[in-house]
Amino acid sequence: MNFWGKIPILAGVLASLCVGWIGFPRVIYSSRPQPVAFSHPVHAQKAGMLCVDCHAPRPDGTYAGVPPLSRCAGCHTTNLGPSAAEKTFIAEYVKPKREPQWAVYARQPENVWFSHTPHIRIAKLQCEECHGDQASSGQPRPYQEDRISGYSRDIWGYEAVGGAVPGMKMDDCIACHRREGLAHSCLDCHK
Amino acid sequence: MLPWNYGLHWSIGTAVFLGAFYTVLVIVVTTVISAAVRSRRVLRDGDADAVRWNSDFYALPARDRACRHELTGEVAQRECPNGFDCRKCDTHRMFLDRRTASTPGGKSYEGFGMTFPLDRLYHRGHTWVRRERNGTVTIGLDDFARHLVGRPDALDLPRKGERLRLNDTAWRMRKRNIDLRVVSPIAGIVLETDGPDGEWYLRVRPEQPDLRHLLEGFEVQPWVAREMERIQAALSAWGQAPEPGNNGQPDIAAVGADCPTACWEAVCGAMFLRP
Amino acid sequence: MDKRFIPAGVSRCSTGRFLLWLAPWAAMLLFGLYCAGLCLVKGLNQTHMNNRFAFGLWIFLDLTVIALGAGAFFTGFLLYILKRKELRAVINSAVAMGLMCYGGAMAVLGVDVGQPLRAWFTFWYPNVHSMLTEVTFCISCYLTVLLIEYVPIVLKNRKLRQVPSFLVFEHELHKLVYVFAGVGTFLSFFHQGSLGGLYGVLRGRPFAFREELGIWPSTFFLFILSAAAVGPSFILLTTWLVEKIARKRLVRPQVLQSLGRISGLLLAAYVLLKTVDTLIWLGRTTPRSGFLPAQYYAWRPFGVWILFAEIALFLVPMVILLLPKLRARAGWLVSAAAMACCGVAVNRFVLTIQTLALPTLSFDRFLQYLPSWQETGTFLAVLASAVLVYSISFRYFELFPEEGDLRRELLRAPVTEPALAGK
Amino acid sequence: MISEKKPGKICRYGMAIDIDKCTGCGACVIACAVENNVPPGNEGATDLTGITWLRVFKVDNGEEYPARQAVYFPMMCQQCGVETPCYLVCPQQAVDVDPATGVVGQMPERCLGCRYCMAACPYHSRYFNWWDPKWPAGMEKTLNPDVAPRMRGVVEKCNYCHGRWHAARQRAAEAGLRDIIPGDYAPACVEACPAGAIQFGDLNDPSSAPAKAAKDPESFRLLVKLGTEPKVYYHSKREWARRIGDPSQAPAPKEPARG
Amino acid sequence: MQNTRRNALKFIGGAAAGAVFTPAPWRLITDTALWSENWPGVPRPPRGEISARFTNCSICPAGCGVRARCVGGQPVSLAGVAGHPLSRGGLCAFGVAGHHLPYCPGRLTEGPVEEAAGAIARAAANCNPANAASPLAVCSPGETIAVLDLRPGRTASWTYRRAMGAVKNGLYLTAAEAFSGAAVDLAKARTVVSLGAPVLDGWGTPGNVLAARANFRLIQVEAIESRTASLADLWLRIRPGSASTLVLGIAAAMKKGSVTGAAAATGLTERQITDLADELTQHGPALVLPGYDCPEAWALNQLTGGWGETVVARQEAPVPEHWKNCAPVTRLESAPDGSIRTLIIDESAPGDYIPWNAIRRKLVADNPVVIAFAWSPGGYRRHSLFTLPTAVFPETLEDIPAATDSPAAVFRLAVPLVAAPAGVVNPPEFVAKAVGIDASNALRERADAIQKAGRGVLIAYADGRYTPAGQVRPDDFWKALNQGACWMDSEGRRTAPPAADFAAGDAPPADDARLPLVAVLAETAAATAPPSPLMSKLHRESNLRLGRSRAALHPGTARACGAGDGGRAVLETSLGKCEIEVVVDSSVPPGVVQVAAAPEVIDICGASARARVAPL
Repeated sequence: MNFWGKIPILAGVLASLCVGWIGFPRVIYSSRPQPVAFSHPVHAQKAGMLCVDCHAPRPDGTYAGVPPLSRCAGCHTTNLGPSAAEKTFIAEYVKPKREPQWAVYARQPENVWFSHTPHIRIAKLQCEECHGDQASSGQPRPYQEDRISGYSRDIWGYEAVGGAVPGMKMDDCIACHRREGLAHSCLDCHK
Repeated sequence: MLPWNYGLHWSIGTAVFLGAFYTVLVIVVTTVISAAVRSRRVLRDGDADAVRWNSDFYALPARDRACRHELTGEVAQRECPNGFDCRKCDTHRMFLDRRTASTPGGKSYEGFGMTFPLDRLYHRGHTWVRRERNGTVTIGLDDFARHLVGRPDALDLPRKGERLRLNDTAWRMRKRNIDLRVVSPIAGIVLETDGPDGEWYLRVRPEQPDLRHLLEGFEVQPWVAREMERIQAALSAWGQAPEPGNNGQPDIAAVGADCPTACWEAVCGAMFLRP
Repeated sequence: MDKRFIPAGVSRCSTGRFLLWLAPWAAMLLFGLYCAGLCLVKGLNQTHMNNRFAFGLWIFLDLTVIALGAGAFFTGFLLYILKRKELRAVINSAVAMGLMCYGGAMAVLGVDVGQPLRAWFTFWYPNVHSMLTEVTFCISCYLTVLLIEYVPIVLKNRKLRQVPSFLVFEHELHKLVYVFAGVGTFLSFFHQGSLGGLYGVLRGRPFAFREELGIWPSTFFLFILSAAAVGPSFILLTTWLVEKIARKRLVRPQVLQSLGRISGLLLAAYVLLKTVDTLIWLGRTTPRSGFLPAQYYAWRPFGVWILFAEIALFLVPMVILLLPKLRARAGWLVSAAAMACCGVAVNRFVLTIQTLALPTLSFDRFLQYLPSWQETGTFLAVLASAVLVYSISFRYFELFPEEGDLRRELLRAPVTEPALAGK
Repeated sequence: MISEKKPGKICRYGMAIDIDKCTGCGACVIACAVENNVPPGNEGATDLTGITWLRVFKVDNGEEYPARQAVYFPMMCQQCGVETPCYLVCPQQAVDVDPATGVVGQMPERCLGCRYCMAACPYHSRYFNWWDPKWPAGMEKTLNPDVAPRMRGVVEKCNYCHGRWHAARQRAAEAGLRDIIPGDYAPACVEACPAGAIQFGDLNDPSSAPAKAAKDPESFRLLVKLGTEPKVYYHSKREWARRIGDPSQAPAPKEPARG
Repeated sequence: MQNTRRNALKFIGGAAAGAVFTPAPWRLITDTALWSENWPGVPRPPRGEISARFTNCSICPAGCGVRARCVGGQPVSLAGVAGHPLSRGGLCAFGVAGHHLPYCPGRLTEGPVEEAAGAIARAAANCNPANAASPLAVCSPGETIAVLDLRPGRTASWTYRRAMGAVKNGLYLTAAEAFSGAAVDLAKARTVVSLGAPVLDGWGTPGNVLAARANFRLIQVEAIESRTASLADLWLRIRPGSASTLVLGIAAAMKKGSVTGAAAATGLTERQITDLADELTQHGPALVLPGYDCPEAWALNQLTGGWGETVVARQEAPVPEHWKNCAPVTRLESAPDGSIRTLIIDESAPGDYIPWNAIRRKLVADNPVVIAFAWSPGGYRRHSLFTLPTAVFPETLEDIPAATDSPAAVFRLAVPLVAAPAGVVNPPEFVAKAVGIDASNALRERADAIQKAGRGVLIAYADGRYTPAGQVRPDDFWKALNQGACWMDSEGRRTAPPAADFAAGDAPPADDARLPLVAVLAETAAATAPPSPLMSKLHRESNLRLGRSRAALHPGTARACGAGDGGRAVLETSLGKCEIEVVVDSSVPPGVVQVAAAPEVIDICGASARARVAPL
């Protein structure tokens, strides 16, 4: 077969490479913005707050979840800044007392039993080690969800979100648990 | 299945099991690939038709593969192992040595209302080859074929300069909307083409002068006789029988003329060595 | 109209008649596909299987069909490895049969599992200690091999072979077919065996549990042997059937007889070993696990008769097939083959259905199970598709290479005696 | 087992069930279903297609009145310790035995639904989801967040209320411990039994109820001769009841017992 | 043309080959597998703060202490309260799934509230001489308006009595056993003879019974092999419906009289009866427990000497003085037939279900007004003009009277763990309002009265602390009760309840050729209210209990009736028929059809009746 005969084949290969590597990853995830343009740095630097001020664990060490509106309303009774985001936040959430529907990047599948307690109390892990450096994330990135499986993109791990998080895929958990010699059976972490 | 898969821990069992699995996989894949590669090579070398003739030849019923020396009665029963290419056949050479100088049975052989001039050599596919003075040869259809087919409605002759291969398609004839392939008796380059009206169909420069694989002289008569048997067998398969012609012998032309198409096609196939 | 596709030198019925023959099977296939669809969409509650009868009709028939399909690998083995040339006459048909059997079995398994979407987990996270893993791997590999072996048969079709590349590829592939025969034999030995192991390892089911020879329970080897023994019988039987249905002579009687003889010899070996195994099981294995053999047969309808039926269905055909005089008679030969096939079916039935029906806990009860129409329908689909594909293959491909020669011979000297009349 | 070094205590959780105390009230069965998000039986579900991780069998001595007596056998997964049948046969590692607890775990998300494990289980204590799990409107609110509901077409079974084990581990971690506090973890059936017939503990701990039961001549295990080392010990003072548990001495059952 | 097709094929081939080297196909395979983890139909359990809350189970009169595990306030599982003085950490199957009741299919949430209120008010007004001149006067003299209380002794019962007291011709009816004041003390008993009472199967307070079980010898006198019978130390199988006769027989035996008649009627030997009598007198303290069909068996305890010992008079928890002038407690039987014009039935807190014909007899013949308060459609709804939806455990705020086996008075609340749906009514308040009294605060008033009386102790479930009621401030007392606690009266000196008489019970049903079988009620515990849907685990997904609308037959009997296991059939008695599913069970005595108690069944069978089973 001469060179010209090969052209269609090469074209085919090229086409599917483009589709598979460029098109597909865009299509497979649905993306939606966070309800509020929340800025960690502003709170950390301007307001000089600490992580635990909002993300305080419960007495038993379990994670209390994203802080409720009441926590925000503590300060944000009126516009604290000139930004439009601030205005809309006050207008749409604080005034009508409407809880923002935050999308949690790290939300694990239903069959995962995860408790922050042992990871904080015993393993003494820092938030960043799993959640990545959120404190410097100026604008919250849009929440991406796999259209078919319905799972957050973040739990697909490091490679999936280009290094935004260290990785929350099962392999990532397992890697650490193996290092610590804590991986005994599936039901260690599954429920 | 892959070493880095979660939950895979190595043990003798795992090693043996997966080892066997992958071995099987490799064997199967390589075999298929090698088959593909080899067939590509064959296609590139243009030996496809050799392959075809080969499988065709062996697909022929045993009786159709009878050796020419069986026809002449020199040997009781022998099937040709070489696809009718006697040039590479030692048995043939042996018989030739045994023969006293080939006695041409006259100028031509007349039988069953057909004429087979003996100045030319015959191929089992009912073509003849005649040496011309200028070292070229001419190829034509023998009487048997001409009677059976009659005058073709259309012809598909090779272009000048095209290369003929032995036992490959020499040309195609269309009759009764059926495509008939004529087996090429020799290999060579096409110089000229003519048609049914002319004396010959093709003028060819042969690749090698050796034409020993073709029937000649006194071999023609028993061959034609055998062909008559074959055609009768073929006909009777279709519940037909060749009606006798004027001289009381079966009339091929009649067969060509008035037996039903399907039957006729089958018969042609058999006679042109196209199973 | 489809004459161009029909192999040269053979005669086939008119297209109309052929379609008429296909119609009912096609209808059956459609119905079966509907049933399978129900099971896939609505779930397995459509079947009459339950927590105790975890396996039902499907697994039983899969085991049987695969045992019979062993004809494919074993004929290939005899022809290409042991060079039993006469079997060339049936090899193509055998391959086709094997393809039907294995393809069907796999298809049904796809419906039988609760989560077909996860089927690939078995390959990705295999538990190599599980017999089912072995089965899955081997069968899927062997199915591929069968498909490859089937390709030349298709490419040899009169019309297709006019495409040079097809012709040549077929030619080259056929040269290497002995490799596939070898691989197929290897794979088949293993999955036939592991299908037996499937039940032999069930420590929790003393009725099926067998002690291990090496790493496999005895049923592993018995299944290989029984499959090898019955496979030729099945080919014999089907060939005869096709001859009767198509009203043609397809092979020389000697071929069928030699198939019968091989079958007979292997049956003899099987009966011997099976007897030994059964005695060991009754005398040692079962009592050790705290069960009295008597209580297995205390339940209607599974009395001791089923044990004897199984034995008889192997013993009788064995005798017939080993006696040249009887073997030479078509009637005897065929009925013996049929019996052997039934024998293997009963054997598989006992191991699947009876095993599950028997209680293990002393206060538990004996269970009966009848397949639902959805289950039955799904299996009919397999049957129908097999018939369809085989019929089409028979019409357009050379399943019986000697058919043409036989026909010419007949034409030359019309033989009047029935196709299988011996010499 | 995945990791070689295993810090922390190695337990072999087991049960001791006094069938003389059991009145067959079924509280354990219901508590089990509530704890583990087992849906109510789909219409059409029978005792053969329903899901009861824990099931109570009524067994009578086969006599006629007045000699007639009955006992109740609570049957859950017996957590076979060696040659665990289901674990060995699962083709894709959806079953595993936790070396740290001895609990036989089933992973519904890994399960293919081939049901080979059910054929392998001598106690019939594995259940297949023949239907999609369905709860009456509003009742999903009452599901236990510590246990993931299963989907149709997979096998499930008792795992000694693994959700509770997780919770206990978390409570331990709260106190900075790796091992759970003894007595802090017990399955729902143990907690629910109003007669206190079911006791739970670590067979490695000689003071635990099951460990004691293992030495008690009046205790027995079901089908122990199969050699799978089940971890559930039954206890009865009644000889006939004990014989029931060991088929090698029991005659073939006279009539189907209600279960 | 030929050529373009070739190229197309080449392109496709190339694309296929290339695709293998992209993540797409692999990711799709993975994702479809993941999708099967949470495809439509698999619910997601809601997450939230996990907390423990305490209450008392009001499904049956036992009122066991309950610890509820709540997620975001919603109870997800119930368990007993360890160390509870009565229930001792026990909780029955029905209680364990109590938090499912609000979600039972068919639960009632709306009803003709105004109409019902109007009807009551009108009836009350009309029966009141003050406005006899009212044009609406439909209430001819002697006709009454009545409340039928299925679980007497509650604060609600007091409210009804007050309401009926405020109305002339107002009646407060109960179906309670003859001696509502009486309680038994199992701890004292050495021998317990139960005449068909489901002692080990939900009778009294299960936890308490099982705790005492080891200390007494249980003799079960019953026609069928109930759970209790099969587990009892001795089971005496009598003829169905002959319990009352046996009672008289035993009494006779104790007085050394003849037991021949009793033996003949019950099918026991004279020896068995005399032995039973001896057991009662010699292995005391003994306790005789009446079954569903022979309340008069109480009286036997007077002969055994258990009277005042194992059977004691329980004084009721204090009530506010001003409640005392109210309608007296009238037993349904003693109400004159055909006298009730307007009947209000409160089945929101299920107790004993009374066969409808027993009630109907008391109603006026011409279109009486029956108003039922119910949360489920199963009960008297079929017979009533208006049915008003009510809350159900654990939505209700109500008190639970002391159980039969609690010698001391108790006061505990079933506090709401989840909000009741809009549109449900609170029966006592509703009735009170209709007749013009305010009872919205009754529970609090009662609590205060109890606290003021200063007797007894308050047991808090959260910490298990006992505090003398006198030392608690009224508000704290109320608060504690609402957080899950139990007030328990201090045991005063034991007093015997008023003497009981041997009312000759109804004779065993006479033979009847048309009705060859005898229907006997089984599973009488918590029979009236539909249980949690999860109960299918006990009666459909296993055969532990006899499911609703199922009837068990002996194989022989079934064959005789031509009924097969699992087949549908019609159960017919002299009072009517209902459809049932047949269960063939060798443990059922021949000639008996063992029916799971349910309103429609009780309506036609009562305690036991002649019956026939005909397959559909």
